[in-house]
Amino acid sequence: MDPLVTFCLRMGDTTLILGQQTAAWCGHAPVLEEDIAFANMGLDLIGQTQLWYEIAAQAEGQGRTPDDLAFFRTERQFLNAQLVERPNVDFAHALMRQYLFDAWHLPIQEALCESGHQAIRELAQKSVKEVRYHIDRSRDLIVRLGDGSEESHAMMQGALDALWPYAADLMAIDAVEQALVGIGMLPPLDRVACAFEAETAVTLDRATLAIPGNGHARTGGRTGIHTETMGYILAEMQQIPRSFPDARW
Amino acid sequence: MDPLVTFCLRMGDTTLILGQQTAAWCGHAPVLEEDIAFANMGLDLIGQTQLWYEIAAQAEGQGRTPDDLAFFRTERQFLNAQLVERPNVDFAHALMRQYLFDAWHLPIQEALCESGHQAIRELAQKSVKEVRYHIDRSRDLIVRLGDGSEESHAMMQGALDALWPYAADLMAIDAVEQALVGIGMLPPLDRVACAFEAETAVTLDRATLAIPGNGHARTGGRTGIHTETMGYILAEMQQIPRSFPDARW
Amino acid sequence: SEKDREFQEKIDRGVRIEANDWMPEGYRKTLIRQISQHAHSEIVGQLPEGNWITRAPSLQRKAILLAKVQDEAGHGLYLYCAAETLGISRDEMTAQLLSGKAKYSSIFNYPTLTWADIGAVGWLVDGAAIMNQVPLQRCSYGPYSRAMIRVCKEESFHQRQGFDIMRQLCQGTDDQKAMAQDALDRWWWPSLMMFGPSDKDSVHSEQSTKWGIKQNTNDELRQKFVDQTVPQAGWLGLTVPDPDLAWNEEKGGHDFGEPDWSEFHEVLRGNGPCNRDRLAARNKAWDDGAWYRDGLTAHAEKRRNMVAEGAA
Amino acid sequence: SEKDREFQEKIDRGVRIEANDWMPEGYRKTLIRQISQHAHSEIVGQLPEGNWITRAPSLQRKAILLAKVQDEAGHGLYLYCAAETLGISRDEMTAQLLSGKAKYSSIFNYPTLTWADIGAVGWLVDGAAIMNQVPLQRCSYGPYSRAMIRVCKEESFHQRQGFDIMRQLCQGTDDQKAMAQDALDRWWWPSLMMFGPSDKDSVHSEQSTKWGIKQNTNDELRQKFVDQTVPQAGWLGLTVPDPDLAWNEEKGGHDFGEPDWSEFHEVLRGNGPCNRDRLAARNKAWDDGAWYRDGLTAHAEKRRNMVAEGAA
Repeated sequence: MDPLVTFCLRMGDTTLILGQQTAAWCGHAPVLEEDIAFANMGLDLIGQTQLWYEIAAQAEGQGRTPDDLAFFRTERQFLNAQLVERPNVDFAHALMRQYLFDAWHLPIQEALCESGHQAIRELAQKSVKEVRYHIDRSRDLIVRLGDGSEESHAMMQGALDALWPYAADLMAIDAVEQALVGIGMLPPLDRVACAFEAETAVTLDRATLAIPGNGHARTGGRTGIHTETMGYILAEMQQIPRSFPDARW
Repeated sequence: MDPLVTFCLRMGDTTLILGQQTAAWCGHAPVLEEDIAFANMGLDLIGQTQLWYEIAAQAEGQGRTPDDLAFFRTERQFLNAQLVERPNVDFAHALMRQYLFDAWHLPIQEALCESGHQAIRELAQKSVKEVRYHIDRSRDLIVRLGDGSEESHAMMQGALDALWPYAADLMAIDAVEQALVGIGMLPPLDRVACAFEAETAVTLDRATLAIPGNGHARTGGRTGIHTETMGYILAEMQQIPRSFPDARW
Repeated sequence: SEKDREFQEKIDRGVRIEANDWMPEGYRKTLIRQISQHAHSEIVGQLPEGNWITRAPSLQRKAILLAKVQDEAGHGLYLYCAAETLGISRDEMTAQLLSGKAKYSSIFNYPTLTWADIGAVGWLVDGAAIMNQVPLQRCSYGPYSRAMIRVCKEESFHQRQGFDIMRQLCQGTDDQKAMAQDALDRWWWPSLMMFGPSDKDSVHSEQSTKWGIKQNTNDELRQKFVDQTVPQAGWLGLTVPDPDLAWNEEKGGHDFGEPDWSEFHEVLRGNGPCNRDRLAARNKAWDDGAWYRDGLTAHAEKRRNMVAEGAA
Repeated sequence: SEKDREFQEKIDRGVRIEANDWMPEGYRKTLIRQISQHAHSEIVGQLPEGNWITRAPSLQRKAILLAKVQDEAGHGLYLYCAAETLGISRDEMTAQLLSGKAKYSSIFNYPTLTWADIGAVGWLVDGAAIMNQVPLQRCSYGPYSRAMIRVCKEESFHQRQGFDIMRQLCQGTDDQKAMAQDALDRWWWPSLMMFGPSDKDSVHSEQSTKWGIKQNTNDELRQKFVDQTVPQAGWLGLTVPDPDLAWNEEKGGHDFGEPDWSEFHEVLRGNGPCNRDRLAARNKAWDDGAWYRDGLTAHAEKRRNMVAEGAA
């Protein structure tokens, strides 16, 4: 597959699956303000997904639409980072997943603002504003709940322990990205991981949360290897289009 | 639709969806013996489903297979009783759902042993042995856990309160069954509800559980009106066949 | 009393009542009941629609539905604020909802079973809600009136989106058309019930009308809704499931059948298809979120102590 | 000691050791470790396969898979019973599993990602397990030996079913064939690792062999597995993902590449793809089920008291 298509799918699949997981909290969050915030983040993420899929579909040139990409691919064809498919165990997991994602999403979008590919650059310039707002919110909550009550501290530490190993998958870079950097379509991405480390080191320290030491890196999502939760997410998400393959909605 | 087909789908959809819900406990039950028991009941229920669907498919005569009926119908075409689609909230719900189902399933299978339709009669004669074993087990557990610790009593009473209103849907009889009784294909089914009442009155009393007073009857499953949990069950169950519509497995 | 009389005169002159103005206890209570009930409806109303966010059949529809559910939560927020101006806290109102003491609109005790239900809810339920809410923009109580102006603007947008889902289905495959008709069949009567029983059977109406909280009778609004909706159904090619429905040239409106009020009262008494599930979902969200709320409180406390120490 | 010598002679004569016979502490401990680890593997092994019960693509496959997972739980039961004859309770063993102290077969720390994985697990994982288990039918400890006879019979049935899933996929659509190849690619190396590191690197082997607990070296069994499986893959039309694989006429077997033992050790140390999820699932099942176990105990207590009162 064209590296550009692969890269756009990696990005779009990641925002789509996180949007899907985020949106599932609507009506079930701990306070009304969180219902609103999660719906809002979900909305931004779905919007970004549409933009990534448009670039991918156009680069692919096989006439597939963004909806085809979302609803008619199988699990092994989805290239999202494993982090975003981790389940909605509780709201602490949802917040921590969002924060770790944001801590990667902001620097990569900032980097992409300098992409040599016009559509990607425009996408990033639009998205980066949304992402800044997201991380301001999620960073603040991580600190307040990490350094909150004994229980909220334990909940956030538990979520961090469970999710930290999956952060590596966000930063995973392979020949696909290297090829795009090589032709100037992407700026060098090394600084993204550095920015992630710096952001999380400071914030988790303020939150009195300990970064797990034995956190072996879980990767694979970027090449279509997922965790066992992924199939269920797709089953639900794709049910209607797959049940009525000839329909338009 | 031919009343015979409708009746067989009502029966087979009910055993399928319960089998699906039951099977989800494999590996997650409170003790190993329950892992085994739930797998075993699931197996019996799936087996019964196959038999009902074979009769339905044959009566329908449109070349659909049992698998077509299971995997290529939509929610509004499923005719199972709402009881069996109620979620696996906890193991108390799973046990109570099974018991209420068994308390109906035994008398209806006993009645069907006298069906004027040969295949149904044979199905019932085979199934009734399995069902007797199921209710012996589930009745025993209802009594022991209802009349167990304070906590287990509360769990079982909570499950009964939640599920009792849905029992009515099992017993619901309409023009479909009446037509089949009229032509002698089914024996009169009034005694099924009587047997259900007698069974539950005695057992729940022994279990020190109170039948909810305000239990308004929830019905509709038999005409394809379900609860909001049903769509998710089908999404998961049908995912693979719907994703690969041309494949045989 | 003299005060009551002066108050009524203000109302009659069309002067808006504001939070700090004197008002009769009954007026305050009626408004608290009505506004909090309306807020609860927005909150519970997230559930039947939220049920389809993860299953929306296109990215665009998913985004639109998310935005809608977000708006609803936002409406809940304004309305709780409006009620708070009358001297009740959001926590008190939440407790009333979770215990089952407070009501919310009965329509949300019906399940959303297919994607077409999301269309029907937007078209019919939001449509009926707007009929009820438009007059409330002129309600005598200022904060409520202003909240409703904002709510109505967004609701009419939602209604158009719901209608657009129906339009797409009705122009689609046979399966899609059948899905749309099925949704109309199931949502029609519950939507008519949203206007409440006929005014002759309604308890609070007369005083509320006098106080400028209620402007139209239930029957007037229901008639208006039917007259607006029937031609839309016709345009979609759908059949309204009412054999008594007929155009009455003389009254310049439709004649239509009577909803099943025994069903209405059953749902109101807690025996609708989803009453239990809705309250259970809200209670679970609240209980599961206790650690979150306590955590934020604990953090704020720590901050205050640090500031106090710094100041000392 | 004298007793140790007599014990070794019994073993060497091929006499089965039974539960009440004297045995060296080391023998007992080794067996407890091995049998309980095997039992835990059956229990945890329910999870990757159970993951596909609700999504099995035909009713027949669903029934077969259910029966298989049921068998596995049954194997766990016999094996716990066999271990209990050595003086450890099932609750103690369960506690060791749940705390992470006891091991289970590392293979179950890999995820089942597609339906083809259910085929591959049956074909390769059960295939490798049988290779390991067949010799254990002749194990010197009677209860374990008898349990293994029963287990092996069912396992070879499971392996055939797994192969049949693969066969159907390989005769199916292009998507299905690709799915089968992908599953083989992912399960091949982990299956080879199931035999453990080369014997020269294995700690417990020598004493276990002397005690008649272990009959073959890890490398012998691995070779046998490769030689059995490679032609099956060929028959299916699948490619074994090992560039070094080649028939060696001289040794009458296949040469093949070295598995990535650093991956093996990582998984063993708890860092495999699913270690955390597997233990979390088992712990959740146990914790969520406390009320059930306590309830049954309380009921039994009541019964005993009633009987005692009746007798008094």
